[in-house]
Amino acid sequence: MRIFVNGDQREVEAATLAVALDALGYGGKKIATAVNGRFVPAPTRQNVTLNDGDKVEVVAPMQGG
Amino acid sequence: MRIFVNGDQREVEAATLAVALDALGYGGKKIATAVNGRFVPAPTRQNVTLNDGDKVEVVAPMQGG
Amino acid sequence: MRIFVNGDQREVEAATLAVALDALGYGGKKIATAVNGRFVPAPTRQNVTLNDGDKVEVVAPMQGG
Amino acid sequence: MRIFVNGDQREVEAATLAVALDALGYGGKKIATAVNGRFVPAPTRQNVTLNDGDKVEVVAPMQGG
Amino acid sequence: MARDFYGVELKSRLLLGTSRYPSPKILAEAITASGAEVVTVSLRRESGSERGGQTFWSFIRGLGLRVLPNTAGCHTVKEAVTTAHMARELFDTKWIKLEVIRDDETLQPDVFGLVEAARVLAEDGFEVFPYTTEDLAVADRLVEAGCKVLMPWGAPIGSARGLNNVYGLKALRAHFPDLPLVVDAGLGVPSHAAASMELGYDAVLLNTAVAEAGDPVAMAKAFAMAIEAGRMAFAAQPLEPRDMAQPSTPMIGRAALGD
Amino acid sequence: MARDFYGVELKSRLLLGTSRYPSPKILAEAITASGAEVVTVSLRRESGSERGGQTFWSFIRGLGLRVLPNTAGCHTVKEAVTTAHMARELFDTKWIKLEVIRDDETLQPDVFGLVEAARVLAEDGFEVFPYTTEDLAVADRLVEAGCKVLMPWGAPIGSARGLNNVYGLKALRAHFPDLPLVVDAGLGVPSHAAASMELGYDAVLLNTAVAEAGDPVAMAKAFAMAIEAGRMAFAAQPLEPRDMAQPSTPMIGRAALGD
Amino acid sequence: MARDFYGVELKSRLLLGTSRYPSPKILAEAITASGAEVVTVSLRRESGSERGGQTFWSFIRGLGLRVLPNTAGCHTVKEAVTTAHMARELFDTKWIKLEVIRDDETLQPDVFGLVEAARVLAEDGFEVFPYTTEDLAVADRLVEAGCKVLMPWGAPIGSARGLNNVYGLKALRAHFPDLPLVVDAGLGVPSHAAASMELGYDAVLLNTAVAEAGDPVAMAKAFAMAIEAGRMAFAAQPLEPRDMAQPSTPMIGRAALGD
Amino acid sequence: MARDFYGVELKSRLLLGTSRYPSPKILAEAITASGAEVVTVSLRRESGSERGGQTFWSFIRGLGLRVLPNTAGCHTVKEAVTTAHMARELFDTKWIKLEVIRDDETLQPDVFGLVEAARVLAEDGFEVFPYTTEDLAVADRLVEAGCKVLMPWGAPIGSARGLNNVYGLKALRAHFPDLPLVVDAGLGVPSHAAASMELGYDAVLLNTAVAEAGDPVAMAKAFAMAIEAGRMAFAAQPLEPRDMAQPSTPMIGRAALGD
Repeated sequence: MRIFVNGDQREVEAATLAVALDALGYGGKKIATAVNGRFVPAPTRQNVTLNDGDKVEVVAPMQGG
Repeated sequence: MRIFVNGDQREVEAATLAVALDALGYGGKKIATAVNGRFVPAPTRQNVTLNDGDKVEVVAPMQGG
Repeated sequence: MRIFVNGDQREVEAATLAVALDALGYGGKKIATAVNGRFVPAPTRQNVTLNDGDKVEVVAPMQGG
Repeated sequence: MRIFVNGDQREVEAATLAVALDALGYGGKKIATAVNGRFVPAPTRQNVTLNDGDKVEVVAPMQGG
Repeated sequence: MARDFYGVELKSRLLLGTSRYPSPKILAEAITASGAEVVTVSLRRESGSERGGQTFWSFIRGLGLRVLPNTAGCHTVKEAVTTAHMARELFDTKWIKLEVIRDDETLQPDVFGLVEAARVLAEDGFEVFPYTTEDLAVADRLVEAGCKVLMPWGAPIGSARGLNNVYGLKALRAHFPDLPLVVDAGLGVPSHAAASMELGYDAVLLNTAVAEAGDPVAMAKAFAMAIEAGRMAFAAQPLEPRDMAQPSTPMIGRAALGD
Repeated sequence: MARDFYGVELKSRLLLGTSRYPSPKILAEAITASGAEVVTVSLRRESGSERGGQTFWSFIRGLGLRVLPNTAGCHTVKEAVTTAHMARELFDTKWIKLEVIRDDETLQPDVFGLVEAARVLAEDGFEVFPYTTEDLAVADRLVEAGCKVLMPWGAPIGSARGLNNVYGLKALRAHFPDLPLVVDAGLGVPSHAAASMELGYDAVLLNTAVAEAGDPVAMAKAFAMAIEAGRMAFAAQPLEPRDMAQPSTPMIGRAALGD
Repeated sequence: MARDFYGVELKSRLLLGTSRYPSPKILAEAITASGAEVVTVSLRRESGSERGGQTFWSFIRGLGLRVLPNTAGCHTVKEAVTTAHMARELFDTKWIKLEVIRDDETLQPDVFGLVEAARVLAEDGFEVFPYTTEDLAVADRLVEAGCKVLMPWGAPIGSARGLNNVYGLKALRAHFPDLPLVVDAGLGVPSHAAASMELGYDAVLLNTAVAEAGDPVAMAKAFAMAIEAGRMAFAAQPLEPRDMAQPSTPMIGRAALGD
Repeated sequence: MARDFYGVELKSRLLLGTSRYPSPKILAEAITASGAEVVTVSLRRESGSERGGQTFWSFIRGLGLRVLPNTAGCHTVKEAVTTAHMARELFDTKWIKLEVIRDDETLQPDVFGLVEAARVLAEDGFEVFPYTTEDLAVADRLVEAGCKVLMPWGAPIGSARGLNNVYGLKALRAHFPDLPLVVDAGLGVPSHAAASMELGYDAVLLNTAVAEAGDPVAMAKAFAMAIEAGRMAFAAQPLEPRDMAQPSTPMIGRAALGD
């Protein structure tokens, strides 16, 4: 299935966001996630099933003013 | 029936706003009216029946900045 | 002889400024002096003979900005 | 004889400033003059004899702020 | 580039308030002296026995000028909207100077109520002149709501302080190059008005600075001239300020008179 | 309270420089537009073959205006005095705009040379218009030296910055309530000129701001209006600025339209 | 009268941004030099292969300071709210510096989106630090929405202009005598920060002025001192400015040395 | 680049006046809090029976600080010179803060008397600290007269107005890049002092702003910090102000959370 991760098209098998994130190399990283513009808390990721065309945002800490 | 005209309690017989305004001496004057905070156009005044406790505002032109 | 000390008329016998200052109670005080608008250094006071009507200024340290 | 007119060296025969000015083409022009930094009024020009090395300034009206 | 106020082209760039003058006579003379084509007016309660409003009405009618009624003193959208409707009927104009005030100490616009009231009135056919701040985001929403003129404050009403935030007013002008912008309120002297026009503003709305001057008629004339001057200067491309001096009288050809 | 410049009463409060205009034609039009009754002029070296000075002279004569020659570019008392004498003969006037400059970067007055030159010239029958700073102690000495007019700078010549030290200019006006005071140099836009007049100054002397504007003729007119406006406002007793707002539209008699 | 930021009392009145420093080392030294107890942070996309965010996270954790995440770059309520939620999870704090931007040229707050987002977030348990303007009506609504701190801008972010509207900032302080108020953004030099504190503000939030100075570490220290100085001065009741002079050295007892 | 005041290098850039404090105790504490290494003092008439001067003298001696006597209140060269001589003998120092005042309302320097007195005193071996204006031509002459330090005013003594002519003070600093320059008089709050240092000035001389504050000791400390902050900032190369905004938080890598 095709999804968008941070704007890039990616092919994933994953049924859930949690699995997809592992597959994408986010395992154990300090990140936060949103799907289609809606926040998905870490504990909930395993319950969120992805659908074709979903927009996934994965963000990490950065400098800010 | 008791109504409030520009904040003062007045006793009127009048059934309609139009009649009440005449009774109150507004006949032929350049005024605009509101009842209970809602604008009442001149033509409509004769159709507006007043009820006890109604708040009538009668305004005229004045200086402004 | 009549002189003016800081604007006040004073009667002094003194021949020199040094003697006059002692007579006026300035003995051993931290002061500086001028006669008729001209500075008189401490060592010179004994050489300065006063004349009737001389204007003597005696100043001491004070707060300043 | 060599003089300086507005900074340029010029060779003049003239005995007086007046004659020199004519020779230099200033005849009838609206000008004012100074010799060696000193103002020379028009009427006086004929009485001013020039000496070798004299600095003559000849000025005319111009725009100003 | 004369600006168009809801289809009306005004020759005069001064809009004048009618309040707080020593006398009606002085008011009339001040209006004439100002050359204003638009005067602001308001509404007030009147009893059946009073005649004040009627007198003022004939006075205004007599001027033959365009009137811009305001909603002064309104603190809520409902008050402002009802007042606007009463004004439209009384003065027979779609124009309304929309004031929704939050704070009685600064008389500053309540930009939330202002935008909402502007939308309601614009949809109802009013031509809204909103008294607002220099806030760009608010301005965008007023334009979306249907306003084709904006009237940012210079300073709080009646404060005579001039332009409190020149930078903000410049940014607003730059953001809306083609929208009619009027500096409304807070000016005290003609140089404030000239400076507003030099920023590229299209007009100035005044009241207290004229009405409460020692000589309101002369002050009205003075503001009119300063506004025209500032506008003319804006169009004539003024010099940019520079840090160092430059001689106005050229240095070449100077006589050498030193020793 | 029109002020008297060495016995001359001027209707116009704008004195205009003649330098740096795009063309003589534009200069002429700008002078007309400005309504100036006094124009400043200067002197320069001319060779026997050149005609520039003669042409300019006829041009100026043609204007039929009063001329105020300057001593621009002079750095010493001697230069200034000799230049003043040459100017008096050439332009046939006792008036002299006295400039003694110290620093070519700021073109600021050398107040020491200025006072000395003013004394020499005043004793010699000149009517001196000193280009000075806002310094009160210098001003006192210029007056003692015989100056009956003072011309403090607004900002460095040609900088278009406006009034660098409003406080100092106010203090100078307060110190000399009855002396003709002219803001000379540094202004950029009409609001600067209006502000000068609102401080109670009697006139403004301009050059670069007009001559180097995109449209010098329009700018001349704009300054003229702003100066008149500022003067009129000063006489009409403007409002004092206040910190808090005050409604222009009275609050009494407001309709109660809330719930 | 130390102010309480959502129950937290800060000794330091400087909140420091972490962006745009020449190097992490200089950032770390600048934070130390500033004495800040709170640093602002943000979020950005990271791919599975990148480590930047992780590195920065350990860096921040290492500081042992309180973090204030921002919603920089958000233009809508939805973006801001989602970003706030992600930040709360990532940084494990209820604090959020709420930015909803309207215009990318001035980066000025969209006060409408700001108030709505503030309400949503406050109801959801966030402790909101809204980046706002000096507008009183907006401030009232932010407080109604649940904000217990306000952060008005001094000038546009990164402009280094200082306080564009001192009058407006004064009015805001007077309107909310007891609310923690932080000047956020637009300052360039320590005197700007000191002036903010002298107006009675409780703290200052800085980033660019420190990060992009020639020597960010020294500049961080300089701002820290100026902020403390300004605060101390505010508490010590400064002199009111007066128009006339007053001798510091008493005149009585002066020697008479003239003739 | 610590500056050298006649061969003396001062760590503290604050010179403090000793006048107008509520009590000697508060004066002593304020001096300590300020960290000043130099205090200004003066002279006054004393009768044979009075002890005030002696007490103050022991007090000053006790401080172990360098004293800078002034010639406050002198209106003529002769008064100033005689006062300087008395001060040199009394305080046993060649340093003299030279004041020659023209006008008692503005207490502004009489630049003519000042330059003459400076020349006389410098030739007589004094090390002169002239209280002057920002005038470049006067400054040149003071330097020619032998002054190796200049002390231009910020505003009239005791006015607490801050820097009346920032442009002039900048020009003076630019004209004398290597001369020790001290802003003397007229400051009211620490941000004024920080701004002076940010202009590149070397030190600040204060009295009234500290002595007449509600809490002079705290105010002395506040000024000391602000001065150090401003100096540090000057050396750390601050950002130039810009007109437009620039995001502190980088825009790249922003999450896309909109629809």
